Amino acid sequence: MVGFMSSKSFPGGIHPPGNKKTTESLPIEKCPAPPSVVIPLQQHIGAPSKPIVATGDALRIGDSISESGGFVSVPSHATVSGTVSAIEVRPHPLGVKVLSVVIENDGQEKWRDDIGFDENYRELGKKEMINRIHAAGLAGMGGATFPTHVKLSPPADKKIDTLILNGAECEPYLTSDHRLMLEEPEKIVRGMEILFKILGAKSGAIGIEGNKPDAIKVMRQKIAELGLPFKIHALHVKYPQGAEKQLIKAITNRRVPAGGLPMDIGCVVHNVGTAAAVYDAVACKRPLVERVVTITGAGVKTPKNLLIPIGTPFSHVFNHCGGLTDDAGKIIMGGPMMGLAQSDLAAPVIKGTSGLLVLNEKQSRRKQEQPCISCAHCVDACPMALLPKMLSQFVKHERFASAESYNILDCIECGSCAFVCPANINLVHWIKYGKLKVMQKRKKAN
Amino acid sequence: MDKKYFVSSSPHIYTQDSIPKIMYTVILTLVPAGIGSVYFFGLRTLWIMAIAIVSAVAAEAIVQRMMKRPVTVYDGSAILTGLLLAYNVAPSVPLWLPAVGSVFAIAVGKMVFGGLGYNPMNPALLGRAFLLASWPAHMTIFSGAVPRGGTVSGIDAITNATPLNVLKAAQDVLQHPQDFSPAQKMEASEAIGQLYDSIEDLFLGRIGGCIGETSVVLLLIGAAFLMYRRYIGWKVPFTYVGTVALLTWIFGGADGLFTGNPIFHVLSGGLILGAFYMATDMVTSPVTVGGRIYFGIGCGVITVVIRLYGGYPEGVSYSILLMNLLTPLLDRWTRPKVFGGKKKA
Amino acid sequence: MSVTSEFTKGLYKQNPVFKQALGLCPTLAVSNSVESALGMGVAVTFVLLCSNSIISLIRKIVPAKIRIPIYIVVIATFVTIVDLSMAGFLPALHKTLGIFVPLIVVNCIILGRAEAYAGKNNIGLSIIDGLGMGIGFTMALLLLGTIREFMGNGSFMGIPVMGPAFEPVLIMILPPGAFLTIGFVLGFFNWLENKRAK
Amino acid sequence: MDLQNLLVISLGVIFINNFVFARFLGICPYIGVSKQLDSAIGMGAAVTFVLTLASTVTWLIYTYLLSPSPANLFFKLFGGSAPPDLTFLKTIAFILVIAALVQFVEMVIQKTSPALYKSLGIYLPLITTNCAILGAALLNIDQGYTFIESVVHGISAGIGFALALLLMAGIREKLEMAEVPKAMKGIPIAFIMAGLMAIAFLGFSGLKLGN
Amino acid sequence: MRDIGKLGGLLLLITTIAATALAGIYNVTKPRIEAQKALELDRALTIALPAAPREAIFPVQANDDILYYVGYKTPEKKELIGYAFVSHGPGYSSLIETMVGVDSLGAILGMKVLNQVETPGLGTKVEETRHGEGEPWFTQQFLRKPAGQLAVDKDGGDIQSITGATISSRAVVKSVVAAYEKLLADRVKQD
Repeated sequence: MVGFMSSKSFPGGIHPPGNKKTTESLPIEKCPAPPSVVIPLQQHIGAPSKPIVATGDALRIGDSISESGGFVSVPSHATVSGTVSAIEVRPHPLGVKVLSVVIENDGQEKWRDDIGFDENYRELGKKEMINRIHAAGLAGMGGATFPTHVKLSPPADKKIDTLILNGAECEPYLTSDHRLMLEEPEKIVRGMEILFKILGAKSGAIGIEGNKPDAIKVMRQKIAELGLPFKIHALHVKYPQGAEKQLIKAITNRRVPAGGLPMDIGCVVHNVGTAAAVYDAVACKRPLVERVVTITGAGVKTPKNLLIPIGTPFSHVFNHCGGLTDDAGKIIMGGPMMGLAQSDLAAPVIKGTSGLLVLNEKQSRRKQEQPCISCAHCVDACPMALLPKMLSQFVKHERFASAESYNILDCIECGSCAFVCPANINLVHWIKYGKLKVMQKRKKAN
Repeated sequence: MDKKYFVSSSPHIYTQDSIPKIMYTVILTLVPAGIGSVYFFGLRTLWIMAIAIVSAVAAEAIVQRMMKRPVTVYDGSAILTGLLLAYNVAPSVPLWLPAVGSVFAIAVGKMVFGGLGYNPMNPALLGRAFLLASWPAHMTIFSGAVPRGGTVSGIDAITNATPLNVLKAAQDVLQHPQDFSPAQKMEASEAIGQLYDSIEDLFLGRIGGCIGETSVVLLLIGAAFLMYRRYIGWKVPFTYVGTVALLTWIFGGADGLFTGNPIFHVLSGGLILGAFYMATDMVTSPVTVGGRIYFGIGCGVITVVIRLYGGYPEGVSYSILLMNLLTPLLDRWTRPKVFGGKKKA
Repeated sequence: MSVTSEFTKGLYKQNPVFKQALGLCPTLAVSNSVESALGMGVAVTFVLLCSNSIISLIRKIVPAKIRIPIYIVVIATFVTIVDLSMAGFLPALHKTLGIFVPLIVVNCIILGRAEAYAGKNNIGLSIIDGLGMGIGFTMALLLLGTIREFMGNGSFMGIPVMGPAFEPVLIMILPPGAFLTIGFVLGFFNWLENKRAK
Repeated sequence: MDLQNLLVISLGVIFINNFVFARFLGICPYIGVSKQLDSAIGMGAAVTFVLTLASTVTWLIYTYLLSPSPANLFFKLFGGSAPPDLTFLKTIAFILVIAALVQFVEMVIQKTSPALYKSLGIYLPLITTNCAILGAALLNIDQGYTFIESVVHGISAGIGFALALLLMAGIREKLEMAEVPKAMKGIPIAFIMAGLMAIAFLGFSGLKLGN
Repeated sequence: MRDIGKLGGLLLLITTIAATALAGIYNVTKPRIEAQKALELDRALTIALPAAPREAIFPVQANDDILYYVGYKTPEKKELIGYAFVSHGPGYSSLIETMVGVDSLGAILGMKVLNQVETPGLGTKVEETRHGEGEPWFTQQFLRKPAGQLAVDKDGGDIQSITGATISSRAVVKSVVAAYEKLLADRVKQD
């Protein structure tokens, strides 16, 4: 099942404990909508969207509440039916306050009328398909939240030959993609078929880590059943197998050049969740109003995989999971390796929320930082072949030029180095700071 | 929202490893060789180890106090330095010698540079080189170690000259035939023959030498565990030992090229101790993959040069110290190419 | 600018070895015994005195462009005088100091004083400056020489002072001992300075 | 020509009697210009170059002008009678030659290769008072080296110096980021490091290069 | 350009003054230096051949090189006492030079180390005089031993080598043996 290191893997990487057992066999449940949702107008990378509703407006599920603020931008939609009670800045998972539309739920669950299965969706033109994807407000659901339609419109000189679906889900604890593959394989594969057509790719592959044999089996069967030319790759279980560049390397053995994009070497990668949403968007004209989120960790009383309306505050989600334990210490949106620690439970689930992880106090405490002993574990772990030890030291001593020449900007912030560091140095923290400084310097120079 | 939650940047989970854990694991894996030395050389070795460790720890604590920095002797690094220093002296040294060596190793080899992690060279080996330069007589004589009542092993002869000393003397005779009588030459050839037949003794440690370096088998047991725990990699020790084997095979023989005895050279002296426990010292060896390989090869080349042509019978400690000096440059010159290579403009 | 301060500045405040890090090669090379340290110190002081006075005398007739070569010639002359006299009258010391006697020529203290002081001041002051610097240099050498000979040989000026039980720290009279000693002595002076600054 | 002999001289002065670690020559630039690797490379190259030139020229001057040997050019001038012994002038002659040489090299490099001048030029004036240069010239005479031996000795001494400088620069760049006690920062720690390096270089002592 | 000529001339003038001054000093010190050298030789020869007065020791030369010295009881070359020769061998870090005197049968009469730069505290012990003793102990043990058959204890001989400095000890012994053999060969040629 598990592929050979050379063909189905990448250099570097680590093996953190998976901790997926808790939720991997729990079917996706629907989370009841909260009394009110808070929908931030910035849930994606790029320009924020602009509100098109006003306080007091009545909305149905799926109604647009904002329009794109530029090419790299997507609209947002109402995720409950009810009335707009406020348009104001509200807490956002990124830790900043962002302009959001607050909708009071009337409990009617009324949908927009024009949503429904379109039998002829496969005959649609490329352009119309992309339009529907854009209109549905799709942004990458793996966590990076890059607007999906942008990735589907490569410049003319970039020929895309390979489409890759990312089902690796290498972050520990998270099982949302895993459950989705088990429960909605048809949506995913059909969605992939749409993406494949739009891109005009020659080959398509789905990468799934070898620790999810059931998902690999189900997806294989579904592809065979639908008679599609896609391949399933069982990947080496290693973090960060799901990072874009590493995934491409494992599946195609091509390497994205430093500072480059997958399209530079003819590849496009989408998350499996995005593929399912693409199907909904194109075949049913259904906008992205809910997503699967894994709620797990020692600090959650009843861990679950939930289908949650976007905009649902974290506190509501946790209440539905039996609440948090008394020793809950840290709340993280996303996985433990790259997720963001949350200080305010009023922040809502957004399009990129793949999980909510609650660690207990013991797990949350950082151990005291000790001097670096040059053990080089970080160097061995770095999937980008950087020298995190040196980068962090350069940044600490404000030698940003050295850090730049040691390729600090190529860091993907996967956290592998900080995970393995026996001296408990938060290498990623230093490197992130260094990247910021280097970018500022570059901006100034321009 | 009355409860405050921890907020920090990612990642949020960490390895179970820690610096003390690494240090104490290394110390633990050195215990078999220590027990072996007590068996082979007598209880005196235990005293030497204890004195070296206590002096190292005390020196670190005192210097940290003087520098008004937190005292961190519990991380185990000073204990390890002391233990390795003890392993690198002869069983017959006066008891004040390891104490002085440990103090030098910690104070000058490590603390003046800022303590753990900042020392450019291996402190224990620096301590040894300091002792060797300061009191060569004590450091190069391997006799008189037999305590009253003999050793547990009951072997007395082994406390005499180390195999490499014998080899050096014998080869000296053979390389200058005009200066010696036929009887002396015969004797030298026989001595070399005997050495080459004593591979089993070398492997077990029934030979003269420094406290912790003699028993290859006990050292390898510990090293295997460290490799299993990934506290030491294969690159440095294997390239080091491999280079020594290859070069001694080519140049080590008295009858021309390719007549050397690599097995003898690999098993004798401090090579195994040095290659697995000191060349692999994290602080002072390169961090890059290429750097580690060159480091191992460099150690091997210098060791062989000193053993075959140098003023000392053994070159392991000097070779590692010299390569320590090269570590920053190796790291610089073997920087890995970023994943995917630079984008073409 | 009092005469006393011109003299004493070389002893500590501007000590050529400890404060200006000049003339390090001979400092390291001949400080393994008090005797050779003293010999070198006196030789350098002599050259410094002579070159400072001559250069101060001729400072007004020397064109700026060929100032340095002329200084070098003057210095080299006195160095050769020391070299020859030492070989004639103190052959044992001459042998111990070896090439470091002719190398006084490139001792940066001497050219440094010529450039920085004697070329700009009158002969009286230049002599005082040379004397101060020379004595400062000699004191530095003696300090290092005393430490190194005491620890490395258990003696002072060749006379054993530690008794037969003492096992000397040989490394102190070997090259590494020179570097380590001056490193720690410089560190000690820095520490004193920092303390005083507080 | 005895290649082995040249090898012995060369390796001897690089590793065993390294100018910095065993002979204490060129300590000022060694401590002064070893803070950064780039400048260490420049200084190392400049010193090696001048050392080679100076060894060559001073040997020729000593043998053909100063020493009263039959090779002396004055031998013929004086009609076969013994030329005067001018060896007592060697210090003054050597230092002037070296000073002139450094000036000359500086001018030539400046005219022919501005790029090289940019990287080496700033180190050249410092070299006149680098005792390694005069030291090598004097050692060549003291040890009675032949012409070829002197040249090899000069080059190798330069290589040995450059090696010591490079190693030191690599380490000092790293030490910049170490928590060295305040009083020891800078020159003191550089000396301690040099001492430890000299200890490591003791490993080469007694190396039998020839027979 | 005239400037350069002027400056060059001035420099030349100063150099000439300096050289002249030095020549004067040289002429003053030259006899002293030579006397010192002679004195050193005298001392060494007296130690090597204690029974021969200095004026009864004569060099044996080939061309300009002194091969060895012959010592008699009186300056009239009566009663041969023995020969003195300089031996040198590579030690640990330098060439070790010794002056050795032997009688006509090859037994060592006296010995003095002339030059060595061995490791301080180790190899330098070849000329160390222990506290309270008048003579260097290392060379003292050579006395009355046959110069042709010397060897250090480690090589089965009876010269006790210096602890930690076997190479230096061996270098002295071997150089003496070699130099003695050269002397013998030359004697044979002459007789």
